[in-house]
Amino acid sequence: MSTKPFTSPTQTALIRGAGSTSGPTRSPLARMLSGSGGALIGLIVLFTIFAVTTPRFFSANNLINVVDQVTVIGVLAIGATAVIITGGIDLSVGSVLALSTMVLGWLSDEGGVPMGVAMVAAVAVGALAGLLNGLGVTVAGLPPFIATLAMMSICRGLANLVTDGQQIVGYPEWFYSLASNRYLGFFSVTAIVFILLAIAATVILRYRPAGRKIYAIGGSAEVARLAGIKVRSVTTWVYVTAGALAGVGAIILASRLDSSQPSAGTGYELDVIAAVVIGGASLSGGTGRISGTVIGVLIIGVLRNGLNLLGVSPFLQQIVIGLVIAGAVIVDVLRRRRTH
Amino acid sequence: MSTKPFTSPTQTALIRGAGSTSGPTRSPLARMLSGSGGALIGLIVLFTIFAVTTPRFFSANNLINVVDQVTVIGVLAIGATAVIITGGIDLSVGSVLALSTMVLGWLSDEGGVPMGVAMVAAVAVGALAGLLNGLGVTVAGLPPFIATLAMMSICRGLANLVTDGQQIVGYPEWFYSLASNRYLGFFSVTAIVFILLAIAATVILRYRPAGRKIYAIGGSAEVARLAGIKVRSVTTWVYVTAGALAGVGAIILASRLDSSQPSAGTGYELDVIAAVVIGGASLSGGTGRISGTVIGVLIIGVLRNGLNLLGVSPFLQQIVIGLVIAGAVIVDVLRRRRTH
Amino acid sequence: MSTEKAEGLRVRGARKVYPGTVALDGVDLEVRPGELVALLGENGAGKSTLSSIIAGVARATEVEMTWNGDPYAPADPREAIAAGIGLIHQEMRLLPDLTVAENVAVGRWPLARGLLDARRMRRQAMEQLDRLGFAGHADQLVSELSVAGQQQVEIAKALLLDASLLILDEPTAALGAAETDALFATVQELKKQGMSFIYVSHRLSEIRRIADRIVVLRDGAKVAEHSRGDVDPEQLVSEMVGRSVDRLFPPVEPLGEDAPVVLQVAGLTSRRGHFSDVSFDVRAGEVLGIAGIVGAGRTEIVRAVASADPHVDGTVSVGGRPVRRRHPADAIAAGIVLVPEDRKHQGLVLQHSIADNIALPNLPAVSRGGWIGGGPVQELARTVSQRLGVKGRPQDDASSMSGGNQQKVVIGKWLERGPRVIILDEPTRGIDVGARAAIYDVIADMARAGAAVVVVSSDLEEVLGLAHRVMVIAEGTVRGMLSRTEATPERVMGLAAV
Amino acid sequence: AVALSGCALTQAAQEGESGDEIVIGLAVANQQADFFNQIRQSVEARADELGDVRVVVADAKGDADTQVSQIQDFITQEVDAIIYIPAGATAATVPVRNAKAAGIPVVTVDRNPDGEPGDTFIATDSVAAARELGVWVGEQTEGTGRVGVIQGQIGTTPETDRDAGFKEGIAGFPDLIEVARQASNQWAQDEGFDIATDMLQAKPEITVFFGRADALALGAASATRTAGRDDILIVGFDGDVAGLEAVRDGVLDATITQPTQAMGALALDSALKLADGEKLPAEQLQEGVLTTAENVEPFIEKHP
Ligand SMILES: Nc1ncnc2c1ncn2[C@@H]1O[C@H](COP(=O)(O)OP(=O)(O)OP(=O)(O)O)[C@@H](O)[C@H]1O
Ligand SMILES: Nc1ncnc2c1ncn2[C@@H]1O[C@H](COP(=O)(O)OP(=O)(O)OP(=O)(O)O)[C@@H](O)[C@H]1O
Ligand SMILES: [Mg+2]
Ligand SMILES: [Mg+2]
Repeated sequence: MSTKPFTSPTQTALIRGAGSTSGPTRSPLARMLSGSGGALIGLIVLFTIFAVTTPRFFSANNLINVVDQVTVIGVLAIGATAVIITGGIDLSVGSVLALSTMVLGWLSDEGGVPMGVAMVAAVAVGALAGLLNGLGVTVAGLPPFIATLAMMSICRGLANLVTDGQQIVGYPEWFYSLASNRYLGFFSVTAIVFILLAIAATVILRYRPAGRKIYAIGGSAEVARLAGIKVRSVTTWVYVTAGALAGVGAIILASRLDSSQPSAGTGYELDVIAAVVIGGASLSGGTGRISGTVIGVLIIGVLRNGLNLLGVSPFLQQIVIGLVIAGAVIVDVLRRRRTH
Repeated sequence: MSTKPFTSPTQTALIRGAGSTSGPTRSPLARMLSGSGGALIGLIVLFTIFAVTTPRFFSANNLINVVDQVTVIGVLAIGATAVIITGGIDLSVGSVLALSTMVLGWLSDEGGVPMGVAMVAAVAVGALAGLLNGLGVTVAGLPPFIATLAMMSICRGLANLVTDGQQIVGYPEWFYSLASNRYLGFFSVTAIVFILLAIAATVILRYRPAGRKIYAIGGSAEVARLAGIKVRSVTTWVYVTAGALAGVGAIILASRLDSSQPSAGTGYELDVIAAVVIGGASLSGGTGRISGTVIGVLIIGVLRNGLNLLGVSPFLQQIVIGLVIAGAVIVDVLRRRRTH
Repeated sequence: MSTEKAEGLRVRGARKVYPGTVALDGVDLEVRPGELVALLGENGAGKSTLSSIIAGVARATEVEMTWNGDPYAPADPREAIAAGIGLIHQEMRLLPDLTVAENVAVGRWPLARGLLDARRMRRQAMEQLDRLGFAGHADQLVSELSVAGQQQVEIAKALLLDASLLILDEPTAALGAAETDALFATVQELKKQGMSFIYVSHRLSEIRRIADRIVVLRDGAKVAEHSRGDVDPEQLVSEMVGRSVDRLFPPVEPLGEDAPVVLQVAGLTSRRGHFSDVSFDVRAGEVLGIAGIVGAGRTEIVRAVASADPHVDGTVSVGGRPVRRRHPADAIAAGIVLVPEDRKHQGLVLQHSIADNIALPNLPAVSRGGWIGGGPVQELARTVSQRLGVKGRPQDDASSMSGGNQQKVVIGKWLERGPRVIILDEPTRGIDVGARAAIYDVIADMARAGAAVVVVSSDLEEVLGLAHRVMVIAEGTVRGMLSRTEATPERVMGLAAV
Repeated sequence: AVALSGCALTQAAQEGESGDEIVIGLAVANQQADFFNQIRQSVEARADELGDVRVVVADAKGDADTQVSQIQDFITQEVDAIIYIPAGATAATVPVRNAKAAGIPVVTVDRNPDGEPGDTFIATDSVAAARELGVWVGEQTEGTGRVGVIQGQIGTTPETDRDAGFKEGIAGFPDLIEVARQASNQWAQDEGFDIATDMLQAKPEITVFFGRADALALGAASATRTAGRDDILIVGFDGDVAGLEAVRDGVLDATITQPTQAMGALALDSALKLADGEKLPAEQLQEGVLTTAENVEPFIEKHP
């Protein structure tokens, strides 16, 4: 969306999706409220409901479970946040994750490569897929939806080809314990990786020139170009990062499942995008923040966890999840309308 | 996208996707080329490749098979074209189709309602889901991606609840023959319905005021509003139509499969959107045409059919499909760049 | 090594060919340090194209440039900025979802230990903005600013570039008198420090005030060059247009005593506080001018009259019948049409053709029994284009037209409806003299045909030249209603001042 | 490990007694698949029958990671036993490991994780059943024919087993030759339709279709009908309600009926027994029954 000085906010929001305010230079309170206020309210409401209705929900152990359960989606969502801030979208994350996890398994199992090297290779494969996404968007001029939709299909096919659709088992014990052992009494290594990545991404997006460039590009690629920003290269790097993070997600998933499956990550792209948007980002670009995304991811995770604990039937769960996604974003839209 | 006189087309296309020119009042040749030129080239290339590599491809019978195979996606894509022209997106079509087909089956089987009435009800249920999508976008101010993602989850849950996840069989013989008997020596009733709907949609989009309004809204909702167009109501109607067409798709699928399944239509949304974009529409709205969409649908259909005839494994098929989607849109982007 | 003669910018034989248009055809230009060169010309003469080539935004088909004696061929804006050449683009290029400070700092964020120094960023932005008389604050979102505020942010952004040559492409198009004065003061100060400027404007009175030299372009070629700034405007106009423009404003015909009141506005009050208790009448054949300083609330008032904004109390009636105000369609049905101030975002669907844009509010007129034919659409486009002298084929995209032609289309698309009330908000912003005269003629024609016309403009000359009466707005309230004879610039300015 | 899990078992059992009902967690691979959905329904039906047993259902929608989370949530709820129908291509070990670590017994159904088997495993012997089906096809065609195979999702255990068994079955008929195979991604009927249509186009000599699931076979039946080919023998696998009715109506010629009702009931009974501390055999394999028009009626009345 470009500058529309006298457009009523409602009307502009109407078609392209709710515009969003994300001034990174506001007072802490305003910042909190503007970035992820709606989502935060949603999360608190969910927490309260589940804490009241199911006694097992509000225990340290269960909350740590929730964190473990969202690590993979969370790591993917960090990359997706950056992509969405540029005004793009990445539908390929789930498939790229599958390809990376198969490469990890294949190299360490069949290839006899040391685990550490295989892990680096998994991330590299993810980054490569991201690079192709990025070049597709910036050089070939494909709409991000199409570039990453194509990559989604390609990577899923490749992931299956690695072992002709078979899963790979047989990771070393220490690798499995990365996701299952809880160090410091609390967090698994994988959860800590997620938390560190989220912090790093927050700092980069908010305080590093690279992050500011990403916001500028999403606000208007042309404005960014006129300001001397290398739009193509920054955009490409964002996709590369998202791909590399899918590789990290693949390692976490392999550790969590103690195996690699070519069907891994199917449908994750929609969960990830939903989390980012619930967190306050706009699909038209220029806005979004990691704190919001983390809240969005937690909303989805807490919801699934709580509904499972309540023993809600899976079919009803789908309905409730749909309603909560819509509800969380509506809260956000209303809140913004009021501030305008 | 706004006018940026000094933007290189590449740069503008970079983030939001390839912009497109679609003046409905151009010369027939320019119209053909601008609307779906890239896709048409892609389709011709595919045709040639398959005609050369597999002898059975280029037979009347097989081409009719292709038409039958694309009817459901095709009907959904007609609605999606209108939605995408408004600048929206509809992820719920597959799930709405599932809900409609379950309602159809349930009413006619369990409910003992006459088939004709059940068919009307199926379309009405689709339209109702579309109405909720539309109101979510226009009244609640949800981004279309989110409103329809929520609806996708809700309708899938409802579709499953109808029979607790069971499929429904036992349609009357005449109903089954709608999709399987080839009248006039060529087309099944369902294929004829698809063709008629495509023609009607072309005419409406191009020659009726409603169609003009849809293009204007996608081009700029604010300009359209100030020109006296009821943006909200037109947009809502577009979603209602897309939902109703999902209901029609549900009937066609039920007839084709002689049964109703709650898992029907899973993943169709991405096929449908890909078809519309391959056909030359831009996801940022304002452009797109039914002829292009039909070509996009045929590209996907011909590709699957040809690869099946060649006996290509599904894993390789996924890779090829990804490459062709990207390729077809790149051809389009390049062609537009040259005309600019 | 550079000799004194080679200081500054030299452009030789700048040529730019677009498919179907030669935008520049071998133009030479020289800018010396501490000098302000004004670039004049009709809409589409090639001013912005030349500016863009110098600033690395567009690539010339052919050009030879030197900058301080060295060959200079920027591949993109980055290289131009690095060399010390900055551009304020004619179209405002801001990030609406970011704050004022962020927008000013974009691409040049101040860092402290590798991280963004937000306080310094705000301070730097406000330092520049304060000089320009900016009314907002650093943490405001740009989307909340008025057009003038946005223009000031754009200027501040360029001032922070540390450029030694700054190209200002119509920086004052959206500014009022006070803001323009503040800008000029800043420019003079920077000139003293050795900074040079290329200045593009359609406001000839400004040129006299600040130009050191003047270059006039016509159809992509240089037609005149003056080595001083105070050239007679009439001479400049004839150089620009290629003929003499004898008069800008058509004569204002006196109103008949019995001319009926068409538009009646009573007690109009914004629930959001933009204006309160605005009442006025406009009679058939009358042109009412609305004057005021930037941010006075004029745009908000006329948008309310045209039912473009909800959240308004009070009544608007046409011919004695109250108008519903839920949707612009209500006003249009009652015969009120609005030509909005922001033609790019409110007036035109840029990626659609001229013909489609004109057809949009006229769908019934181009339909036969509910069917729209290509024929009537083209026909209507041709009629309107001829009537207003629009340059461009009906099938061309609106985005390919120059600003003046775009504005003509925005006005023209309403004419066929025969509106009873037509409201024009800043109708000639960024429009050249020739086109301006044509638009004024259209306005006078509409009034003569019995419409009630309301013209909002920050260009005082325009208001005084066109209007039967002038209503002055300040801080959202009516400060005075002056007849044509009462309305002197001094009185209007006096009432408009806060 | 045995001692440890035994000790934990009693604890779980005690918990069960202290509350008035026993809670069983049922982790379904994918409720969109009729086979899994039927097992789920029969588990629930059996629980209703018994009373005092509550079944909590979670659907992984085919994703192994989701299933790990869901079983984690079962453990948080301290369910008394878990019935685990693995999601994904093949069975993941982690859910069993986690449950065992928490002292909760696990009944695995349909697929058993390699190296980390459930306390008992309930499944049909698909290889044997598919072999029987192959032999039947050989007899029906008098040993001559051209077979088109519509595969399920490649790499999954059922696909691999059904492939192996059927191949063995037709191996005794040298003139019964497989001439085409194509895989589906979701075992879905519309996929079966399209694949069979295209196969008939590419290889009109086909006289037998084997759909690796009833849905695929039903799709093939529609395709043959649309193509006007009534000379083709079509067989499926699973014994879905729709599949059985199709066999009755002559749309399909045969299928293998998996005793889903029996498997579901057995799974619940086994879970209750394990929760009570009983020991069960490592495998409780069920017979898949070759079903043709002759013996289909009773199965339609009451699914085995
Ligand atoms: N991207 C483009 N594609 C095609 N033609 C263009 C493009 N940009 C500008 N032109 C054409 O080039 C010519 C010069 O345009 P330019 O914008 O430089 O004029 P200008 O003097 O700045 O006019 P204005 O006073 O309206 O700003 C015009 O005829 C215009 O239509
Ligand atoms: N979209 C908006 N959001 C918030 N405030 C706005 C918006 N548009 C205008 N305003 C504010 O409303 C007030 C009146 O602005 P308005 O544009 O109506 O005045 P104007 O006299 O027409 O000025 P201009 O000459 O800039 O058009 C200003 O203080 C302006 O900042
Ligand atoms: Mg210009
Ligand atoms: Mg104004």
